[in-house]
Amino acid sequence: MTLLEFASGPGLQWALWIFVFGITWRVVGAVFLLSRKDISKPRHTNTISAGLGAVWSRSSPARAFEKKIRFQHVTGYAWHFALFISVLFFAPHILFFESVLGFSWPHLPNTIILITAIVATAVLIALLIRRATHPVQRFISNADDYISIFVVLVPLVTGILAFTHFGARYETLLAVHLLSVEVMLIWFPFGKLMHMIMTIPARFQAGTAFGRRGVKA
Amino acid sequence: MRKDQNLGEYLRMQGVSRRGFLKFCSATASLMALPPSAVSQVAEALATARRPSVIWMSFQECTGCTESLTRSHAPTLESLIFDAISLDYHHTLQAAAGHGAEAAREAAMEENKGEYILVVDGSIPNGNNGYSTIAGISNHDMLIEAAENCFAIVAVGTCAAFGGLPNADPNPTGAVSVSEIIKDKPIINVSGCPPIPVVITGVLAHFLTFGTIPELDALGRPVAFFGQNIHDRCYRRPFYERGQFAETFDDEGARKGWCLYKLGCKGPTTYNACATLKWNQGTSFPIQSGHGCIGCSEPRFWDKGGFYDPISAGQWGSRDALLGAAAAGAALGVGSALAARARKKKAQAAEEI
Amino acid sequence: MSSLDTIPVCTEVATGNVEPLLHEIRHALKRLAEGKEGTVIDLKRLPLAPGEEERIAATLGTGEVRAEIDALGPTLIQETSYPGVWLITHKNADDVVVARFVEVTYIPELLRSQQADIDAGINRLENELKN
Amino acid sequence: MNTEAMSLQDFRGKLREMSVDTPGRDLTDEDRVRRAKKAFAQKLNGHRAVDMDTCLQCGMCAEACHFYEATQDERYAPVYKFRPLRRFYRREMSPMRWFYRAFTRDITVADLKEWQHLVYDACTGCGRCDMICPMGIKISAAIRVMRHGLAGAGFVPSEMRIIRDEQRDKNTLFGVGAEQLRALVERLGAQGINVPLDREQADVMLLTTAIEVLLFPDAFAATAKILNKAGANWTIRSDAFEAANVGIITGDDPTMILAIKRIVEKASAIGAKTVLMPESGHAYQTLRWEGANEMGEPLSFDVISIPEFVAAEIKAGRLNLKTQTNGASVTYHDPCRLSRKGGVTQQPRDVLTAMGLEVRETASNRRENYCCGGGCGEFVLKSAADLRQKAFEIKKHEIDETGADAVVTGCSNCRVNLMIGADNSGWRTPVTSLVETVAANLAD
Repeated sequence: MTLLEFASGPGLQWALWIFVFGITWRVVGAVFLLSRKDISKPRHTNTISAGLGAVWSRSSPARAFEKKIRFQHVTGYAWHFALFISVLFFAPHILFFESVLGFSWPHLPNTIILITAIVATAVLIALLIRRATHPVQRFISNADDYISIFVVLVPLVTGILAFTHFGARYETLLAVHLLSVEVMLIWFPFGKLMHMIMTIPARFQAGTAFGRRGVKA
Repeated sequence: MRKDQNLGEYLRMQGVSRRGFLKFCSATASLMALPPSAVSQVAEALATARRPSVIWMSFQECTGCTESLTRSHAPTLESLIFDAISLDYHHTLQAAAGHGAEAAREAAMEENKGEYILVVDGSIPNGNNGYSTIAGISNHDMLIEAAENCFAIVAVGTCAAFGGLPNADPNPTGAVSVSEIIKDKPIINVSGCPPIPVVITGVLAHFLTFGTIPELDALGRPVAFFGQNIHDRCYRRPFYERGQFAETFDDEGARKGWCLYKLGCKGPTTYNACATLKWNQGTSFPIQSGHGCIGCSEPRFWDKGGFYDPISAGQWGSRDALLGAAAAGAALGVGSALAARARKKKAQAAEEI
Repeated sequence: MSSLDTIPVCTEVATGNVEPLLHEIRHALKRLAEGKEGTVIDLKRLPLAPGEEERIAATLGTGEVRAEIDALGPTLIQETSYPGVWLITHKNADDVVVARFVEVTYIPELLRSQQADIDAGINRLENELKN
Repeated sequence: MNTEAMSLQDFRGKLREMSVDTPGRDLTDEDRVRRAKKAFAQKLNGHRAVDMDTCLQCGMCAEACHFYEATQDERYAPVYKFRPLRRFYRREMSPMRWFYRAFTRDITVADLKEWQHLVYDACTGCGRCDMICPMGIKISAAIRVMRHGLAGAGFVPSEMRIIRDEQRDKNTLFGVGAEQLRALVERLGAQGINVPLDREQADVMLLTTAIEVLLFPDAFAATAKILNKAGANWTIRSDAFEAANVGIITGDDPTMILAIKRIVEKASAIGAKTVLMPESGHAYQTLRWEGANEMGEPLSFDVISIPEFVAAEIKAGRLNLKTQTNGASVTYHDPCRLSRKGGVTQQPRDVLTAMGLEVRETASNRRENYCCGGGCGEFVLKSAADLRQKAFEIKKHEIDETGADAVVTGCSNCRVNLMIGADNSGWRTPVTSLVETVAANLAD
């Protein structure tokens, strides 16, 4: 069995099992730690729309805060957009998803993907540097913060190398790329990459809690 | 051609002029993937080259490799090189058969002890030797015997090089490659199913010219021919870069000659010279004719998933297994949450001021 | 049965190798003009799309000299419209192209009569005269 | 009006007296950690679990915190202030506790001691960080759980401990009990302001706070005048008038529940339809949003803050105000627990504009408003004095930027803190209360 066969076969399967297992474990575990129902008299009763509103409104900072967190605001958007374009609109990635989902969608030209991947990598490195140097971020950071950056950074770098056939044979680079994605998938449920799943429920619960008090979250 | 003649003398006897010889050398240098500046070196070496003795053995094979080499019905450059070697034994091509043929082989081996080149096509059954025998001798034993005094072995075709189709799961005959049996001789793997004929002759030309083993890659293949992957040298590469792919074999993209990546082309992971040397006298190669590369020069290409599955497709495992993982995660999540809630209840019940 | 030539080949494909090759020829020609050595480029070693070899030949055009050598099959030597740039096509006895070169030189080596052939010719002429 | 009030200086002296190094509860270190964990376990729920599991450690919350902004001390990043809770959650309550336990340090007494400063001195629970968090995490709620843990472990600062014990054991605050209220009511009666004390039946039950009785009797008088003017059927009970809840401030459940219970039971007994909260942010938050949950059943009455009441009465035409024509401008300081934690932001502004006042907003306002710097009982802590003053400077700067003639607020705690800050820095912008402003502009 070659490295590539392992990476695209059993390696991928185990990573996916751990990924799915871990996510359900953590989400179900958190949700089942139910809270008592709030029986105070609500000011507004349409908490669902307040919750959804928060999911949307927390995507950008309130006016009073915008200036202070502009760096994170801008890099946050640049990072996520560049990452999602690179992940979701690169033709070979779409083929990868198609092999499990059974459907596909249009892809973007490779040159655009290369640019977005480089942008994503550069922004992530900038965020890593900030985390290591900004007084607050450096102070509050723990291993998870660095591991989570690392396990996302490596697939990006190996992906760019595989795409440009730089440094080693394509199949080796592809295998390393897949393996690095698998490491990311395995880490995903245990670290803060889970925010990809948790962001919407967390914002939603904030929106409903604020909403029933008549406060826009 | 007499055995003590060198190639230069032989060609002159055939009425080939110096000019013709130079032409032959240019073409040979091109064949060996040498730069044009190496022509004079090639000419000098070839003029004085001794014709090597070659013993060709076919084991578990389909004769496709031999077909590839001899498909031409008129004399060509390759056949000229063939003429220049002394092909002392080739079961498929020789007229002789049975004990006479085996006697000729043994004689050639004895006469050229330590100098002959052993060419092997086909894999070797390594479990039950009875699967393939010649004149009552098993392939395994014949290979060991022939290899003992050879100068080097050329494993022609993916079967001899890597086990080939006979080695495909579940490998009923226990087929293995030459390199899994012979460990103490230089082995040059000329893989491909079949290999490009000019690559076979190119390797022989290298022996003829330099009398040495060419530079090999990690899989024992000559770097001159297997150093780059198909994808890197493919004329359709610009479509890949632009993200223009044929989605089916009969769509507009296919007609326009777009990249076949999505149709399972294995070009990016296949190392061979098809994209430059091409086939059928340089006419075309699979991708040019509209079909993706199947990766036939790579080990185990037959067991690496479907020919029409894109390289980037992963084996995700069954849906049930994923659902099982989710169910297990959910069960653990519920369990852990219930335990935590019990703890919370206990804390709330404990009255302590 | 139709011959290969009658099957239409899609020629809008481009590897992007044609232009660099033409630049390489330009540089080689300059070097030659400066009195330095000539250059030989093996067209078979470059990945070229169907039709690109023809495009190169068409771009180079045909010049004044055209020679055909009959040795181990025909070889066509064509000076291109750029003096000093020669297109050499080796074919085997089957008329199949076995190698194709662009040679940047004053006169391709292959056109010169070769010393060994001259020696053999002298021998033959002397034998002829003896009889 | 000119009701006898304690001077601010005297009040500050009283607070200073409470800063004593009395030994708290005599507990072993193990006991303290165990009790802290018990309190954490009681207070952790699904919401906090999702919060803990979602935090990205992006540190943006620091940018919303006045204490961080004023000091640039990274320990004051709000996310850091609930770090022990997060560690506890990860080790003992989270779904993946078996995994995290291997990597997460247990909490120690040293941690609890360190965090006493971070969650009592360096956090007013204002929740401004809750508004910046891109994940919508209620950071202030997590820090409140921290206070519960520290209270359980016996790490409440002495000043807060003293007033908590006073409220729990004597039902007085700063020595203000039924007697002191009765005396005030009598003084007001002498001035012609009728306060229907201790009626057995009333639609509206008014609450007040010890701070008002001591420092701002004018505000109490103003409230009474407004209620009378609006023709409300109201009372105030000498046995259940205290709106402030030191239990919720310190993180002490028994005291919190006891204080809520006193009010709820009395309001039910007199058949009140409405409990009217005085100008006190935390008191409103406690009864309005926690009351029913802590009592375990819906309240039999509505809880309404004074700005809501006034705005509603004006709208209903029961209250007519004089319209100022002198072009006076004010800025409204949103008490955090009324605005971003209570949803009462528009009503006070409506009331002010109804009086013809120009309301000039501070750069950060409404739900993004800066805290006065001393909320959640923080203003009683001597150890927080410097920090509080620095945070106040931010507020002061924003108010100065508006150029308004005066600051109006709807919370006596905010008012005290702004006044202390002004006192320290020689700031001259008048700080006044919404009810007093309304009472001064009642139309005949």
